Amino acid sequence: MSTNTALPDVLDDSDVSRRDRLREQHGAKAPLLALAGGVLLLVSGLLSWSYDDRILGDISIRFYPAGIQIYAMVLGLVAVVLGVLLRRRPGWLNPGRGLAAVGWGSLVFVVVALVTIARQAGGSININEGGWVALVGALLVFAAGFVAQRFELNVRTWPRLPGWAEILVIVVLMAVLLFTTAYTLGLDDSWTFVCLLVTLLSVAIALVGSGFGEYVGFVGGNNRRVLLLAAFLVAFLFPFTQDGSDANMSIATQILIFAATALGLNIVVGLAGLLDLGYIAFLGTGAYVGAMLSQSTFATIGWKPPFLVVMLCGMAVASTFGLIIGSPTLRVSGDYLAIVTLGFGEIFRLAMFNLDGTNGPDLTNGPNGIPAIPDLNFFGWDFGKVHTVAGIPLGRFSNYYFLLLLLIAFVILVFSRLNDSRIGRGWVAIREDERAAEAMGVNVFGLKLLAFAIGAALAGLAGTIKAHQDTSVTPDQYIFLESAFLLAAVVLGGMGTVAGVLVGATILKLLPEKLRDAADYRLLLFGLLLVIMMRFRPEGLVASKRRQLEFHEDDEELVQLAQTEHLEEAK
Amino acid sequence: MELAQQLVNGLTLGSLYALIAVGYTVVYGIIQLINFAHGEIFMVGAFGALSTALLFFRSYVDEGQVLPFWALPVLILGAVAASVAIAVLMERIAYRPLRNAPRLAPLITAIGISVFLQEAVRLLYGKIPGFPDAKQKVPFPKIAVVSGDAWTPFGLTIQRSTIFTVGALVICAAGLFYFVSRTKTGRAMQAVSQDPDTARLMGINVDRIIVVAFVIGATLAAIAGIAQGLQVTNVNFKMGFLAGLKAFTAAVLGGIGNVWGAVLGGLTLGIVEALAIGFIPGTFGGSSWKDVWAFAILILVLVFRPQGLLGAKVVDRA
Amino acid sequence: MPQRSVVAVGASLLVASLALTGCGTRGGDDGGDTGGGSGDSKVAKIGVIAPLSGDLAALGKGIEHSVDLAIKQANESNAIPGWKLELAAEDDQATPDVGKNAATKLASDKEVVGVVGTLNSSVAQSVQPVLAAANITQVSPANTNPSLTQGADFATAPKRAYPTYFRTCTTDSIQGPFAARYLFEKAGIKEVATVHDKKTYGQGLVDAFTKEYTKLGGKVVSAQTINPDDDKYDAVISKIKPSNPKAVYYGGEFPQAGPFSQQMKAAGLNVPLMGGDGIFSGEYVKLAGSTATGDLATSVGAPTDQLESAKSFVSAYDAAKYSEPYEAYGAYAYDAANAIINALKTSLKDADSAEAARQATVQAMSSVSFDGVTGKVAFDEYGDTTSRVLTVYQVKDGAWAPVNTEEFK
Amino acid sequence: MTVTDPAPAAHEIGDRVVLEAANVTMRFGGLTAVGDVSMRVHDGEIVGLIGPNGAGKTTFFNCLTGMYIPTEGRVTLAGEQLPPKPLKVVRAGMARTFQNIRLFGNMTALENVMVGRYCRTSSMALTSVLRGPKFRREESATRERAQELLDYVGLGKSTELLARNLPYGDQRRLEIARALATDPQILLLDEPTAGMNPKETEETMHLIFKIRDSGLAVVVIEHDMRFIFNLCDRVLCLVRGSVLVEGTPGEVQSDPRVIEAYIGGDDADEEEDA
Amino acid sequence: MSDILEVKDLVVSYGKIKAVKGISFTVGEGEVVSLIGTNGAGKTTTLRTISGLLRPTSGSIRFRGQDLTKVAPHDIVSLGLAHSPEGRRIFPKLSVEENLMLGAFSRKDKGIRADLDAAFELFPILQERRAQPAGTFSGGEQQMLAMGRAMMSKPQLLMLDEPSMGLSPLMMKRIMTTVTTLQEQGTTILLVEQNAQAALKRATKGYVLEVGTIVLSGTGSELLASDDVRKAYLGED
Repeated sequence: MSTNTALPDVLDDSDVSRRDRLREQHGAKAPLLALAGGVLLLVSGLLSWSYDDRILGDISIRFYPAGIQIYAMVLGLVAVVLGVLLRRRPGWLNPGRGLAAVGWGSLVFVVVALVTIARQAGGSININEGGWVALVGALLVFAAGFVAQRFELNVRTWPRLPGWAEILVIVVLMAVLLFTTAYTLGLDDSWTFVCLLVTLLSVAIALVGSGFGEYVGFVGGNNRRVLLLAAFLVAFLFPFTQDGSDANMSIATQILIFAATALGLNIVVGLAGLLDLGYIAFLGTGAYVGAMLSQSTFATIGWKPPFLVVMLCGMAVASTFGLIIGSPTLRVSGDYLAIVTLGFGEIFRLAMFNLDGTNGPDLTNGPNGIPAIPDLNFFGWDFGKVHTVAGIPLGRFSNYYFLLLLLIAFVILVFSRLNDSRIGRGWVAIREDERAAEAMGVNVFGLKLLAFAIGAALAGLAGTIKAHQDTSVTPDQYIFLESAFLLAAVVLGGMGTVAGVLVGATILKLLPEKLRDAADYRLLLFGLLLVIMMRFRPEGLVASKRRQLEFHEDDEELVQLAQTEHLEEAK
Repeated sequence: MELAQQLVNGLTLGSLYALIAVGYTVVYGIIQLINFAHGEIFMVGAFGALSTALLFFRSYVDEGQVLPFWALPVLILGAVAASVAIAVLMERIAYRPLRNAPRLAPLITAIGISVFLQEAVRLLYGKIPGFPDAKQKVPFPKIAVVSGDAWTPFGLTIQRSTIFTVGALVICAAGLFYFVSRTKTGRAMQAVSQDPDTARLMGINVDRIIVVAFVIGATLAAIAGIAQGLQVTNVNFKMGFLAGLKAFTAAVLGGIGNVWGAVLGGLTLGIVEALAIGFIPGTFGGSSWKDVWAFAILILVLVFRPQGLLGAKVVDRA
Repeated sequence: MPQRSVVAVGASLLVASLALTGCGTRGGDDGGDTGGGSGDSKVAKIGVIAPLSGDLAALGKGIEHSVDLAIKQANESNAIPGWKLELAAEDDQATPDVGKNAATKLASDKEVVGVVGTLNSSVAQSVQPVLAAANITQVSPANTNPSLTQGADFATAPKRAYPTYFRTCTTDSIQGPFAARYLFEKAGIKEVATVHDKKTYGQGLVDAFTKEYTKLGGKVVSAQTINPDDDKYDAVISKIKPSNPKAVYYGGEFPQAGPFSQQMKAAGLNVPLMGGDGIFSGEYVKLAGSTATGDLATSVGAPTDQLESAKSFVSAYDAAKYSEPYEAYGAYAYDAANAIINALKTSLKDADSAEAARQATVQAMSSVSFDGVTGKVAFDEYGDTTSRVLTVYQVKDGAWAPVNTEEFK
Repeated sequence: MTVTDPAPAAHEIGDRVVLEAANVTMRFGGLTAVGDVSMRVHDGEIVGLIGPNGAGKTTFFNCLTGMYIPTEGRVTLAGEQLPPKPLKVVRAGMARTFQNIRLFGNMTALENVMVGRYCRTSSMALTSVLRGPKFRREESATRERAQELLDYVGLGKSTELLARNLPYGDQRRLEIARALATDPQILLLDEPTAGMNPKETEETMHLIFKIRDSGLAVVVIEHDMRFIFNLCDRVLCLVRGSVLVEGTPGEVQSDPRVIEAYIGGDDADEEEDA
Repeated sequence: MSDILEVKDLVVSYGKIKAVKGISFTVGEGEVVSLIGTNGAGKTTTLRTISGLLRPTSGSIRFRGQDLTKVAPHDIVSLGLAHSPEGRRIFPKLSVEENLMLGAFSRKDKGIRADLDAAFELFPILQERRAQPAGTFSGGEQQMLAMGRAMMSKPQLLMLDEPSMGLSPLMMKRIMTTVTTLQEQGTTILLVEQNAQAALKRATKGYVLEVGTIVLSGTGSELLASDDVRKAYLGED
């Protein structure tokens, strides 16, 4: 008989992968590689990339960086900074992971840029020295990222700055965000846009991966209100960066409406776990209510109340529909619920399509919809007119943008406060285990209905504004694909989170607008994107803590802690 | 008389739904996956048949002639090959890695695949040399015996394509019945649907059985694709969406996971639609409301019988 | 650190050498980019809003190319001295939302003075207010919904909806009655069934047709609708067949009409199908197959190969070697662009900038009048075309052949 | 044969009948899962339910907790007839745990217990969004009470761990804490020690005693004879849906009918298996 | 006695969490080997890894000298290794006979009928109800079916995971008696049990698992006599 002593060998890793060995052997060279690559990228920004001055902006000139030359320099700068940091090995950063992101990003960026130049100018002969220098730089940074060693983050050593400094960090960050957004949206050329996107994405991943992100989160956590305020201030200031142009504002308003609706859906899907495939119908309900009660000469109802009343009506009607659709959930669950909601969504669209007087009462003008909905007018502030504030003209869509900003603030408030309350806990409990929730005294039926009603009300509210903003309402705006897009926004961004849904909605609405060169292929790419996302990051871009744990069993530290305790108890 | 006529119409429509619905139900029964992209498998089947006709019967097609009857089995083979290939690829590349993912992930993937396949056919089909542009409807060739003038026994109009569709359903259903209940693989399928892990312990290759399920679904969908092509004399890249949606509805109506439920659900749905067009009086009748009635029936059935007409207990994986 | 100094030396050498080889300043937006030519000319843009991707891209591309052709010809002939015209095409994906974005983008571009578009009436509804707010002239080659020009109560109390909106195509309220008269008077058919797809175009067509047809004394024996998403029309055909119509009047477009005709005849209902310009397309004949022979369609204007102006358009279009054909609405788009160009001849003459000329362009539109590809181009007080020449075509030997051209009164 | 340890410390069994099941019958189609079962539970009393598999113990449990509506008979809690809805049953003061643990796996231990407080709190959507003083008071009271209960069952340190990452025994205890959060008068435990080692089983026994001593009535289903006979004041043995024997642990374990139908023959060879 | 199964340094992880942390044990021809331990000790994980349902992070599993770690689960069955899973897991909608025949799925020889009769002989109640859907059975009957089904593959090694779980004491005894019977008929058995007493009494060899590690091993009677075992697993002070 033998007794083995059991030691919790949690850190013992007998299977070191080849990559780990590589890192051990060559890790020391990473800082140098990064520095060299970074400097090359910086230099490349000063060089000419192309003989042709019509490609990707104008990048044929030396010592006067523009467009993608600047992006290359930004990437180079980040690589240099991370390289220096890697050498110093601060405990509160993990520059290795950051370098990996910058490496990948630079490589993709340079390759996209060079291929574009070659393709548009007709051959790689048109690439100037800058492009090649950048390619070498990117390869070096990539190699650096590949071999750089990773460190464990030690969050406790984060330097705690004085309050004003932390606020300054937030303000600077937000200013950068504002500038970048304005700049990004100002781009017209699809491929420059792609290059910028790659740059931004890799810089963002680098910052998050190397621990800056967590640091910002930490600072933000210390100053929650400031962060929120700053975020809204940035959003508020955005129209002022547009110099009177309404083109981007038009897209921005659509993003906001889409995001507000998606947040409503997030209550139903993300919190209560009820899969709704017909959600666009609630936005449609709101829009139709808004249209029918508007001043439009096509409106089918004589009553024309002030807009505040219309908003309330939109919410009320939508949430009533929500209750009607929600009530079968008492009996139907899981995948069956999905098809019921899908059915209701189709019924809504078909009903709007048909209620034109020939098939049923005349409510919606059928497929023609209700056009010519006039602009809103709040106490003399005509949303259709250009108003000049601080010397900057703000057009029609800017006006709606401000209104929608209020709307989304309201939606976020409702979402996050409900999430963190008795109601929210009830929803999550239902999502986790409906029967157990019921047995614990959670009013399952009531809460499910509430989720549908509140989600629908928020979408309905957004709809009433959408009707005026779009100036017309037609049934073909509310097809199943739109519901799928909403669901995709929620899932791509990250279920159950606010930030995720905002990101998801922005991506889904912005990309097709900016990638007009690939317009015909945008749905194809969208389909592919969905498949790839689900394969590699099913929890979405911004995962809520809870969801992340659900998708990837990463809770190692805690579990080990628990197991060790358990082991001790058993002894 | 009109009732009988509309019943015939409903039966035709229903048989088509049923053929597609079986694919949803078989796959769901095994891995509880709503394969939203199954409608596209049906569409690919139709295009597979069209491609076969273009490749092997080019001269007939170009001159607008009717294909000989013996072309039918060749077209069926072509359609099945295309559908099965896409279905198996889809399972292998997109679904298999998600086998243990939460429910929403495969659903979103399925929507993604659905959009992708539609767009791929729309954009790329015409780029294949010799094939027509598929951005709009493409005429489907006619085949002797199963295309042509309708039969009119007792004043009824029965299209030849109707006979093909209903006949295909009967043959496929009988074959499926024999396969599931009499063969070893069929029994293994039942085992996998009840408990995949334990089925593995019995020596059943679960991955293979799942592929078999996709193959069965794709085969029936491909035949449905031909039936649709014969009935409406054209195919288009969007045809899978609505048909798929209806077939999925039919599968749920019958009780998803149950093969006979899918057949029953499909027939019910088809007949409800036809009767709604023909017999609901007043302004809420006619073809513009038929889909509303179809969905309304579905919701009613689910509210009073949540597991569908023939379904077993609801599997709730929410 | 030897390595570091090597890098430093290398980098400085590189920088120094480049400093010698290349230097210069980045040109601004207004400098030398135009690549020579008439450097002093001002630019005015004509926009296009049409579906350049998606299902209807073929039609949209046809519109875009036709407008491009008109602009090129105007520039070549130096139609507006001192000004160079440019094309600014935007995709609306046949979706109101996207169309609105496109319109906003064009409206923000100070050089845009006029827009040709849209294809779809539903998109027009969301584009109209945006362009109207910016005083940009909009000429649609394809919108047929009467309410776009004459307001919600177009039948009873017509009222101009947007002063900036015009169109070169006729409305449903002319095509429908024209078809009704042909069927009743020329073809001698007294009993028809009507079918439409409930869309703005189809329903409008059938409504106008029915009104005229019953006024003439004809009988509509069955009135049905189909769902444009459907592929199969058995049930609807079963409802029509017992009423024994002598023809079927179809309001809608060829993707549904073709299969409808085919299925109708397969089910033993062997009567001609008639439709509007929505089915006047080669695709219709392909989809309807051999049994389509005898089917009828109306279309606006005289047949293109009978008009001198049309012939030159066709040959110029072919010569320009566009990748897509001009399709159903190319000719109207060409006329629409020329209408704007004609108006610009007046409005741009003394204008300082394109933006300043917007209002004047809108005003000049009302006096535009010239012989276009589709007939005489001029606009009435609502912005509708004054041209009322229409043609009936019939399928013969697998192609459309004109049978009757007439002015509608 | 006897497996009873020395009797636990004497305690008071109240006079009040907390739970009474009268002639409860439950049929599924033709199958009678529970037939005419009656049971009374007093304040501070622990009643055990034993019986072979398929004897209807869990079905009976579900009848008590409102998951099933009994075909015949009625269940009263403190004199009030129970409405057959789990929600209302919980409100009336009955809480339960599950045979196969059903925690909210992706919520923390604390959140799990806070869900248990759901039926004793009242803030609704509007108040949750407005966050008045009343809401804040209720929220912090809920949090405090939940933490208190976690401490009570010995999980005070695991507050922020996700429930599914807790060790098995802790999950069972968390389920009990969650049930206690509903302020029950009676606690129903379905196989609370399944899968536990003897040490954990014993800890659970002491936890149940502690709960009993605070005045609650407890009903336990178990297969572990040692556990049940040591724990309970009274034991019901169900066989084929009806009560075979009811009595003190001593009476039940020596009843020949129970031995024959459930515990098994007294042959020495197999004795120690139980 | 030659070793039919040899597990060496087996590590199994769920994601990054190690459930089994490097255990080694052997099963000899004709033996009954018991793995005991509490829930979460890694017993079931070990069995599932042996039968291929889980893939080990490292370590080796040799069955008659052949490494199983790269063999697909359905092929492992035909090598002669049967696994009756925890919770019985019979196919509820299939009849008893169909369940048993699925047990013989991987076999292609002619002896299946005879083995079916042998299973019925071992559990006569199954023969009585051969056409009934298995889902209508009680726990004990299902356990018999599960064991019978596992025997249908004619295994050289039978792995039983918690056969007594959730069973009444009476039924538990019956099942345990069957284990003895099977051993006497010459089947090698790897038995995973929480009921340490019953499992160790029949075991030729036993291993005690705690949190993924083997902490004790020895013959069944040695372990039964061990103070540690008596304290921790038999509830004796």
